[in-house]
This record gives sequence, structure tokens and C-alpha cells, in this order.
Amino acid sequence: MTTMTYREAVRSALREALRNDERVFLMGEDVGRYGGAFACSRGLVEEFGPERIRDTPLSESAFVGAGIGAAIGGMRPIVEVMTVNFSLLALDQIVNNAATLRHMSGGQVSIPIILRMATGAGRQLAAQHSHSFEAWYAHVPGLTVLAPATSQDARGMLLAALDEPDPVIIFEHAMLYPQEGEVDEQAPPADIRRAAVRRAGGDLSLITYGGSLGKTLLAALELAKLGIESDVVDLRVLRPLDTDTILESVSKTHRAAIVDEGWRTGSLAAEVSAQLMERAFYELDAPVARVCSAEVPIPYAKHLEDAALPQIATIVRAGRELCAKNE
Amino acid sequence: MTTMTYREAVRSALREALRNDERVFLMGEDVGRYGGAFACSRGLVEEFGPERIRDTPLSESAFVGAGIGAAIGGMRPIVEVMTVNFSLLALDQIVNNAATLRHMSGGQVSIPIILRMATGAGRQLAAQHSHSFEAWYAHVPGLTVLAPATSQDARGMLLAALDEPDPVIIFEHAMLYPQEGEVDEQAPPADIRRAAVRRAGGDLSLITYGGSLGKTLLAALELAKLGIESDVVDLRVLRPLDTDTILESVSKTHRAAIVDEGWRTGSLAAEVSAQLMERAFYELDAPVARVCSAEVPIPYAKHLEDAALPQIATIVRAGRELCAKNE
Amino acid sequence: MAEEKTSNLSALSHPSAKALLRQMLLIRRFEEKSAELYTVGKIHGFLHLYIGEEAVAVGAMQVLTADDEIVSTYREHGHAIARGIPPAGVMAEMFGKANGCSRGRGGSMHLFDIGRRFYGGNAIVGGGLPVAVGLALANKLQGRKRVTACFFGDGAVDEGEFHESLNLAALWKLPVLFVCENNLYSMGTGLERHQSQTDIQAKARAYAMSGEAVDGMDVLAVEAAVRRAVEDIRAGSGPFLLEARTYRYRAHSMYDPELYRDKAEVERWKRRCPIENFAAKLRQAGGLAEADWKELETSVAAQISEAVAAAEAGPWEPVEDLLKDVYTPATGSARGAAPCGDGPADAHDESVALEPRPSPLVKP
Amino acid sequence: MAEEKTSNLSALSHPSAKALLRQMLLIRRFEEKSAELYTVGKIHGFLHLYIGEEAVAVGAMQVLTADDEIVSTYREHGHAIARGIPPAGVMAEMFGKANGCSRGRGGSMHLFDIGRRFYGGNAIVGGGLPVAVGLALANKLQGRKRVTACFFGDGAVDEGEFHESLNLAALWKLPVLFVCENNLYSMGTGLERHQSQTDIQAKARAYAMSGEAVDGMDVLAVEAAVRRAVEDIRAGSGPFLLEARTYRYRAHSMYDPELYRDKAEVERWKRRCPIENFAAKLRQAGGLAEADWKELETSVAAQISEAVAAAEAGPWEPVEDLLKDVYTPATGSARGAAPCGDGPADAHDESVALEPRPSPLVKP
Ligand SMILES: Cc1ncc(C[n+]2csc(CCOP(=O)(O)OP(=O)(O)O)c2C)c(N)n1
Ligand SMILES: Cc1ncc(C[n+]2csc(CCOP(=O)(O)OP(=O)(O)O)c2C)c(N)n1
Ligand SMILES: [Mg+2]
Ligand SMILES: [Mg+2]
Repeated sequence: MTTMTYREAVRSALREALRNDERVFLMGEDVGRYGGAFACSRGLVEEFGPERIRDTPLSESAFVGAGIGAAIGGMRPIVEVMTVNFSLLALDQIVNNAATLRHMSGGQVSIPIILRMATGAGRQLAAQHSHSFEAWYAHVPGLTVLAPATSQDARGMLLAALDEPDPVIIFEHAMLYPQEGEVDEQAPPADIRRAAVRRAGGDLSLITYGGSLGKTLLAALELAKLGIESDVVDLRVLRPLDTDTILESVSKTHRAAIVDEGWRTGSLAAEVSAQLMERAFYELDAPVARVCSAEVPIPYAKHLEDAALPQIATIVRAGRELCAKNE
Repeated sequence: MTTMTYREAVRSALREALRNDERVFLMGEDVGRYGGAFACSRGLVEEFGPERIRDTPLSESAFVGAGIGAAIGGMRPIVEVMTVNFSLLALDQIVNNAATLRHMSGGQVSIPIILRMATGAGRQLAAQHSHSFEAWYAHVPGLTVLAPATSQDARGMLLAALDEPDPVIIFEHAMLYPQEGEVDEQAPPADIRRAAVRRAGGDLSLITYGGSLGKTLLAALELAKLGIESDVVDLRVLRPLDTDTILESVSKTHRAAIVDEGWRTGSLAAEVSAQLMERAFYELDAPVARVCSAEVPIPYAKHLEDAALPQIATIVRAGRELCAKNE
Repeated sequence: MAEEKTSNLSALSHPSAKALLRQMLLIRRFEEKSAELYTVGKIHGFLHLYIGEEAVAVGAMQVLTADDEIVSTYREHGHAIARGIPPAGVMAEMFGKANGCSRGRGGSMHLFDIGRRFYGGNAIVGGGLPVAVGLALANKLQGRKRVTACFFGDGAVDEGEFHESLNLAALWKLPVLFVCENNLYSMGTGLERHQSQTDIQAKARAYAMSGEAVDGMDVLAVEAAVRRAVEDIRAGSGPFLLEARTYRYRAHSMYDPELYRDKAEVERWKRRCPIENFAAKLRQAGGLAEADWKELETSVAAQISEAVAAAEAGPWEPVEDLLKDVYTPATGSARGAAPCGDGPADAHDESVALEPRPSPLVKP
Repeated sequence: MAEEKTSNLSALSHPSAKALLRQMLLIRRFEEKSAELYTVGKIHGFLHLYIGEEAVAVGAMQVLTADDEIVSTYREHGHAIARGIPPAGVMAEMFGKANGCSRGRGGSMHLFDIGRRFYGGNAIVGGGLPVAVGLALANKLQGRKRVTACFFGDGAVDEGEFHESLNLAALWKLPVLFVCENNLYSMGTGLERHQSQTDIQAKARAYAMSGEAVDGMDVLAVEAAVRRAVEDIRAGSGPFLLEARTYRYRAHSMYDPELYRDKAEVERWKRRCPIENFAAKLRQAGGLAEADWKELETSVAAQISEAVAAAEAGPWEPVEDLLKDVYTPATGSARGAAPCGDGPADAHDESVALEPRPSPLVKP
């Protein structure tokens, strides 16, 4: 076990992948000389050279599409889109080519591309740079969508994604990069089919992912002080959702809140809630709650940004209300 | 009252808007000489000239952005994006400019742009041309999202949208264009805040919108033969959702199914279900059901396309199951 | 406006002149039949005919070897057939049958044959260009000598993807042949009403790329231009933009009432018919007797009848298989798997040699 | 590579030479202060400094009248201040205060002042170009004689939006001045590693548009080039692409360790400092006494102190107003409402005349 930041964990996985498989290459804006907008690839161009750590022009649609073509052509591209905000410019390529060509060709191609992108708010970057579109990607058949929330997962899920024959989108919440965690560099690639229960408690299920896991765990501590013990379910895999793990938790607790940084309407939390409606209705002692972002372009000013996003206090409040109901 | 097709109703609204307000112009691929991919604007370039019925190059991002700029500059652009499939190429402009500039500037601009686009499957156009991304647009604060399902609404909601100071997205399901309906051309602009109950029945709420309304009404007839009387709620406005009308219906029927052509996971139906979870939990006699598209890029072959989409039979089955439960 | 390259070869001196004619005729008759089958409800969805433009696909495919790669658009029957995808596979695809070249999942706009390195019709205008760049990148990174040929229309030139893709290909000196089929219309919008600079090949200069225009109604001129371009590309001088000036005789799709162009204009272009004119040249040079022509028509007709019969007879994909081919079935670790498109040709009957070989339709 | 236009005017012959110097200095000192305030945690988020590039904004704004329109990027303090947005409004914005020019909702990357027709910093690279085209379209359709000036970087040229927007503007002959601030880097990627054709102005030819390069370190050269371009545009000859060759002295943003460029290169460009060199010219010509310079520095420093004080003193937007300004409050029918940007200037103190007037900062 080593302590490393999330950023270092990503880098460790990248380095391992690049060393083990010469078909792997990393491509994206400023991944090379600059070292990556979030420094995930710092030092890699020196080790692997500019052919494999490939700086691209500001052409999200073309370089994502080029990643798709390269994957079809037998490579294992890891494409860094810098942030989910800019991925909108490549969305046509992702939806209409990456996710679709296999089916549309009657199964003739596989497209083993990995798209990594930072996501989320919290750094006062204002509306255009604070999006959370995980729910959109999780909507698209043909994609697998991951959201590692720990250093261990940042490394292990990226390595596991390299074993997938089809496109994988990895969301790295920008607030996580400097966060430290224990990493076992000898561990095999992570399981990318299952959610993880990060904390066990019998009263309430708090279901979350990515950048909200930390806040949710802290909220669970607060709730525990109030006598409410929470399961904290880290979804990890946003498509396909591991509904079994969610159901197992909720069948035990009978109460659930979903914490999701996306805007409330049409959030991933809505999907989880709808699935609980369909598959756990008779288990529920109270309606499933959502703690999401307010319906506003994320403002720059700190106090407004804070107010727009899920916070420990709002999670705690939701948990208390849930446990007050129907008791 | 006149009988006209949905397409004619759109054209009637366009013509009225162009006649009444010289700031209004129509812009998009082939809206002019070609007459519009769906013939909605046929004849308009002859009446209003190529400055106001403006053919654009195949540049979705630029001409949608240009519509945004023109709206800021005092015009009332109606931009036809041809289909939602191609709107992905303009999504950055829609999300990061149209929906965002007002907030980000502290309220200094209003952007009265209307974006019309055809949506949906059913014509064997295969995966890239059969998308339903209404749910994505309904996720974005700053947008108003409409889905007229009748000729009357095709006309009335477009006219009402022209009164909005902010961006409005109008989804026209491609299967509706040839459909005939009664239209009162003297009627005032439609209410674009409320859902409509298209059929009243006490046993079950069938909640739907756009291209699925027809199938749902037919399913309601089938269900009636089985002794199950359904409310059919036509959402009409996808953002902001008129939850009050939905709740009113469900408080009466205590059972609901949502019919939505989007892929099931992350569908608009998920949001409606989550809202019912939150606001009608104690009213429900059975879990809310979703009838959505299968999780597959829509295939070309007719029998496969049919199998992928919500159909009358699948709606009827869902209705029967709902009413069988917990009786 | 740059001068178009025309052919100075005499038709007869071409070693497989009759094969060229045969291919063009096959595409023409195949599409005429398709239009007919569309009106009787055997084919559905969108159907975009290539009629009038056959010289481009046929001329280009002569130069591309089996090792090279093709990316195309929704108007791709001509490219598919000239590439050697059996007409039966194309027809069955349009019938929506499981013996279609995309198992009936794609239809007319999405013909695929990975064994023949035919990476599909793409129905998003401009959507294929980035993919072609990526295929070429994979080739370059793996030291393969393939050329990736990417076909697209004049309308696609307006899309941001054109700009981004050409820059990327030129910047990285990738072996891509960009073939713009300039048929003067983007759907119903004439070139001068959708581009400020109508000399399309000239845009290559904005990427420090070579560009050239060619008479797209002249199969020999196209072949010669593609040959020069492909030689350049193989010699390592990076991508090339070839503008083939051509014309679509039919409507944009089966829904198009053609309000936007004069009948007279269409008639003018029809006098430049790539098939009739090439046949006339051959005849004049004594290389095409009336009997030869009859034989061509007969054998082409027979091939098309067979294709239709195969499509008719083909099975429907079982509806229980609806969700097939969304994800690749698990086969243990994909890491060790053969790169896609390089495994054995699994889609169709003919195996594909990795050695260069002429387009299978050319029977010299 | 096209030759850069340089200035042949002597510094002194310019009627408001000292005002130009003052503006450049104000921007420089304002940003130096901003960097300082960033490190002490008064300013947050992204902060992109324009230091080194001041001649471009200041030169250009001399020519643009109050009636003209500006669209900018996330590196827009220079444009904003040169346009006349009070430094206090900009500083308060970066503090996140309600007296900021975007009420604290936007921050450094999103300065807006609609009264001054300053349509914002845009943080999506290339995102402003289509909007600028649309503003110009509105002007053309309404018969207004305004020019829309759109600033963007060399990196933005790679985006599809550049291509689509230039084509649209040229096709429709819209009054847009595209100003590419080529500072040789797109974040950490040097021009020759992100564009195959590094002569950016030459790309104008792909749109049959006029283009020109200018020495972006020379305020008079920029002013002269913009004047020629704007005259052309006003005369109705359509859009113009002006490439200003310049250099960013500071890091890309406050997070950038600058691993990608040599210190020596930066030092070389610093010798071309637009402020020092212009001041030196003025001094040489006897137009800038040491006392004048001192006065400039003092008054600029005072103005910045005031700005900081105003920002410090400014109120926070109440958190209850979080959801404000997502939608426009209902005011009855919008149909009759005045077009936005043409109503009374409501954002700030100064009202904006619709008659052309020089940039408010120039006090000749
Ligand atoms: C991104 C996108 N926008 C619009 C369309 C609708 N559309 C299909 S074909 C076409 C015209 C394309 O013209 P061109 O590229 O010249 O090809 P051609 O049809 O002439 O072969 C249009 C607008 C589309 N398929 N994709
Ligand atoms: C679409 C998009 N992609 C990536 C980014 C991240 N990014 C911000 S600035 C920048 C470099 C832009 O360079 P250039 O256009 O030359 O402007 P400069 O910063 O040099 O002024 C990048 C890559 C972004 N903001 N938007
Ligand atoms: Mg064309
Ligand atoms: Mg730059």
C-alpha cells in the first residue's frame, strides 16, 4: 500500500498501461509538454515520447473521432477530453460513432477507446466550466461509464477499462485530484461491474458517486452523531448501474437519499430513484430523496456556488427528514 | 376550426409570426428553396424572401450560435436544426451560451431564440437518425422545452414561444408532421406552462408527450375495453414540468405509467417517476411504471425498430400489470 | 477557381477499361433497381442515390488496394459496390435482412464490411472524417502502409469536422486521401449559397496540404488523379484533398421534390454522363462492340436479379436478438485480442489478403 | 508566412499617444494587482493574464465606436478595460461581489457590460465566434452600421467553430472583424504543434475573405490595421480576419508551471514589450517627460486602488437570490419589448449614446 493522490493514481495507471501494451497511447489537449491540465500526465511525454503522449489541437470533435478510428484500427487510445464541459463539442462523435458503430454494422467492429474527463464544480470556475453531465453519458447504450471516487479506483478502474472491448467514459471529479488515498499498486484491475458500500449502517442508504462521496461520508458521520447510521453506497459504475447492490442496501435500510452533483431535474439521481420506485417500492418506508444541484448555471461567487451544490449540511438535513418520516 | 396537418400548423404559425413581427426570421439548413427537410417552410421563401427565410451551410454550431447572437442583437430568430440528431453538434452553443449567458452576465441579456427540431424514431432511419434527446434538454436550467403533440399545439405553442424572452426548444416528433388535426387559427397563443389531460379516466394515469401521445391514447382505448379507464396526461412542457397536473391525476388514479420514446435509463420518464416518488409516494397503490425504448441504438429493420420503441401493446401490458397489482 | 484535371489517356489504352464500364453500369442499374424497390415498399428509410457520380467511386477504387481503408457517407452504394461488397449483401441490407452487410441493423446509410476495410456509411454529415483520421493514425503508429480514403460531399466541407480533421491529418502527416464529391448541392442548397469560397480544393492551403480538382464525370481522370495523390501519400507527404466535380442526377433522397434546381441544369449535366460518355469513347476507339454492351447489360442485370433474390430469400434477424451487438460479448481479456479489422474477415465469404490487391470487381 | 504590417506613424504624431500609453499601463498594472490578489485569496477560479498583449486590445478599441460590439474570451481584462468598463466593475467581479460587472456570477472569465456592447468573456474556446456572427447578422438585418469585433486566440483557430463562423460571415458578407490574438501558444502547445498552417491570416483565403497580419506588440500598427479593416467592413466588403502577432508574458493561468517554453524565449519577447517600447518612442520624440511617466504611474495606481477599494467594499449577492437571472422575469408580452442591448444602458453609470464615439478611456 502506498499513499498517493488521485492524480498520482491516474498517472500510475497510465504509466502501467503504456508500459504493458504498446497499442496504448494517450491523446488530448496539453497532455504532453504541459503535463496535462490537471497534471495527470506530467512526466509521461519524457518517458514515452510525443507519439504516445500526443498533444492535440483544440479540436474536440476531431481528436475524439480520431481516437475512435484509432481504436477501430487496433490501437488502445486513452483520450483525455480535459473536462466534461468541452466534451459537448465531441458528443456527436461519442454518441453517433463510438456508441453506435458496433450495433449499426451488425457487430463488425469493437471500439476499445477510453475517454477520460474531469467533471464537476467547486473551484469557482463559473457556469461554463462547472458542469456535471454524467447522467447524459449514462443514458447512452453502447457506452460504459465509470466514476472512480478514490485513489485506488482511479488507478484500478482505468486499468480495468483497458480490458473492455467497447468505449468507456471515465469521469474524474476535479476536486478529487489532490485528494490522497491508499493505493495497492499490485492489486489487479478493479471490478467495474459493482458498486461499493463504503460505510455500513442500518437506518438509511446514502447513494452517491464521484466527487460527492467525500461529502456524503462526512454527512454520514454527522448523522451518526444524531443516532442515524447510514449505508453509503458508492455507485462507481454509472452505466450499467449496479442496481443489485443498491437494492440490497435499501432492502436493509428501507430509506434512501441519492446525492448527485448534477442539476436535479433529469439527474442521474432521478434514474436511481425511478429504479427504486420500480424495484423496491414495497421495501420503502419513506419516499426516496434526492440531494442535487440547484437549477442554476453554477455561479462564480463562492457563497453562491456553495449554495448551488450538494453540501454536507443539505445531505444531513435530507437524512434527518427521511428518518423522521413514518417512524 | 380548420383541419390541417401538424406540418401545416407549424407553417401557419411561422407565417403568422413572420407577418406580425419583422424581427422574426427563420434560419436553418434547407429551410428556403428546398422548403424544409420536413416541408414545414415550403412556400415561405417566396413570400418572405431569402433574408428572412435563410438557408444556412451545414454548420450547426455556427448557425445556432448565430441565432443566439441575433437574438441578443434584437431579432427573434427561429432556428430550425432539422433534427435532434444534428443538434448534438450545436449543444455547446445551446448549453454554454443560450442557456447560460443571461445568468453569467448577471442578468444583462435575454436571448429570445426559438430552436425547432424534429425528434424521434419510427421511420426506419437507423441509429444515427432516430434519437430522442428531449430529456437532455429538459435537464438544462435556462431553457424552456416544449413538445407539441397536436396540430393545435404545433401552431399555438410556437406562437407562444415567440412571447418568451428566453431560449425555447421545440421538439416536433417526425411522425407527427403528416398527422391531421383541428386547428383554430383565431385562438390566442397556447398556454406553455401547463400539461393537458387528453382523456379522463379514474383507474390509471398514462403520462406521455410528443410522438407517444397517439399510441398512448390508442392504448387507453384498448385498456378501456378491458375495463381500465385511464387519464392520459400530455406533458406538453418538458421544462419546467407541470408537476401539479401530474399530481392531480395521480392523486385520483393512484397508479401511473410514463410512456417516453427515450432510452429507459436516464429518460425523462425517470424524472417524472422520481417526482412522483417525492411528491405522491403516499398516494401510490403501485410503483410507477415506465414504458420506454429498449437500450439499443435504434435498428433499421422494421421489426427490430418496432421492438425497440414503446408500442400500444407494451403500454397496454404495463397498464394491466399496474392495475393488477395490490388490488 | 482551380482548373480541373481531365484525363489525357485514351479510353482504350486502359488495361481494364471494360471492367470500369461494367462497375459503373452495375452501380447505376443497382440503384435504379433500388429506387424501384423503394417505391414498392421493399426498401425503407432514407435512400440516397449516387446516380451520375459513379465515375468517382469506380475511378478511386481502382487505385486503392485491399489493404487500404474506406470511410464513406450515407450516399455510399457506389463506394460499397466498387469496393467489392457483393451487391446481394447491400441489397439484403436495404431489405433489413440478416444477410445484409450490416445484418439489417444499418440500412442504406450504414453499409459496413470490415473484411474489406469498408468502415461504413455515416449519416452524420462530416461524421466520418475524424474516424478516417484515426484509422490513418493507427496505421501510422503501427507502421502499416495503408491509405485511408475518406469520401464526403461539398456540404460536409461546411462542418467544423472538416476543418478539424484536415488540420489534424496535415499536422500529423497522416496517410489520408480526402475525396470531396462536389456535386454542387448540399441537399437543396447550391454551393455558392453554402460556401463563401467555392473552389473547394483551394481550402487545402489553409492546412498546408496539397489539393487538386478533377473532372468527376471522367473515370479515367479520377483514377489518374487518385493514383497521383495516393502515390504522394504513400511516399510520406501527408494527406491530400481531392475535389471531384460531379453531379447528382436524382433527387437528394426519395423525399426531395427538387424545387431548388432547374431541369435544364440537370439535363446539361446528363449530357456528361460518366457511363454514356465512357462507353462512347470506347466505342469510338473500337473497344466496345454492340454485342459487348449487350453482354454487359445482361450480366449486370443477372447480377442484380441474383442480389434481389438473395435479399428476398434472406432471413430476418430474430426479434429476441434485438439487444445484440450493443456491447462486445465477453471473451476474457480484450488486451490480448487481435485488433479489430485485422482479424480474419468474418463478415462475408471472401477472405481478404493483407497484400495489396486490386478492387475485386475489376476483372482485367 | 505573410509579412506583418508594422506602423510607420511616429508615436508622437498620434493625437492621443499618451492616452494609449495610459490604457496599456492601466491594464498592465491592473493585472499585476489581480495576480497579487489571487495569491492572497481575494480572487479565485481561473485568472488568465493578458500581460504582454495590451497593444492589441488598446490599439483595436481606438477604432471601435461605442456603437460597435465586442465579443471576447476568458483572457479579456484588457479588452474590457480598453473598452471602458470601469476597473472597479471588473475587480469587483473577480471578487465575486454584486457590484461586479456581471454581479459576481461570472468572475474573471465572464466580464459583461451590455451598455458598452461588451458581450462577454467566453470560456469555451471558439464559443464566442458564432455569437459574434449572429450579432453582426442582427445588425445587417436591421440596417445598423455597427461592426462586431470578435477576439480569440490562435488555439481557437483549431476549433470547428472558427471554420463555420468565418464561412458564415463571409457567405453573408457580415460586418465582423475577427481578431486572432496569436500569442504562439494554445495553453502549452506551440503553434507549430497545433496547426499545420501557421500563417493564420492566410486561412482567410479559404473563405474568400480578406486577411492580414500585424505586429501585435505595436499599438500604432494595430490601430492602423484595425482602422483599415474596419473601413473595409463599413464599406460593405464583408468580414475581415486580422492576425495580431503577440506574446503572453505570464503563465497561461495561475495553475501553469510553464514547462513548455524556454525562459529565453520569454525574455526575447519581453524586449518587445508594447508598453516600454511605446514609452521609449514617445520619450525619444520628446513627448514623454519623466514627470509625465510618473504622473501616469501615479494616476493609474490611484485608479487601481480605487477599484480594489470598491471591490472590497462591494456587497455580496444575497444567497436567497441564487436562482435569480436564470430566466427573464415576466413583464407581459416580450414581443413588444425593446431588443436587448438597445434599451437604456442599465448595467452601469455611463449611458451609451448610439452615435459613434471614441472609446471612453481615450482622453485626447
Ligand atoms: C450533421 C448533419 N446535418 C444535417 C444532415 C441532413 N443532411 C443529410 S445529407 C445533407 C446534405 C449533404 O450534402 P453533401 O455533403 O454535399 O453530400 P451529398 O448529399 O450532396 O452527397 C444534409 C443537410 C445530416 N445528415 N447531418
Ligand atoms: C473548447 C475548449 N477546449 C479546451 C479549453 C481549455 N483551454 C482554455 S484556454 C486554452 C488555450 C486556448 O489558447 P488560445 O486560443 O491560443 O488563447 P490564449 O489562451 O493563448 O489567449 C485551452 C485549451 C476550453 N476552455 N475550451
Ligand atoms: Mg453535395
Ligand atoms: Mg494563444
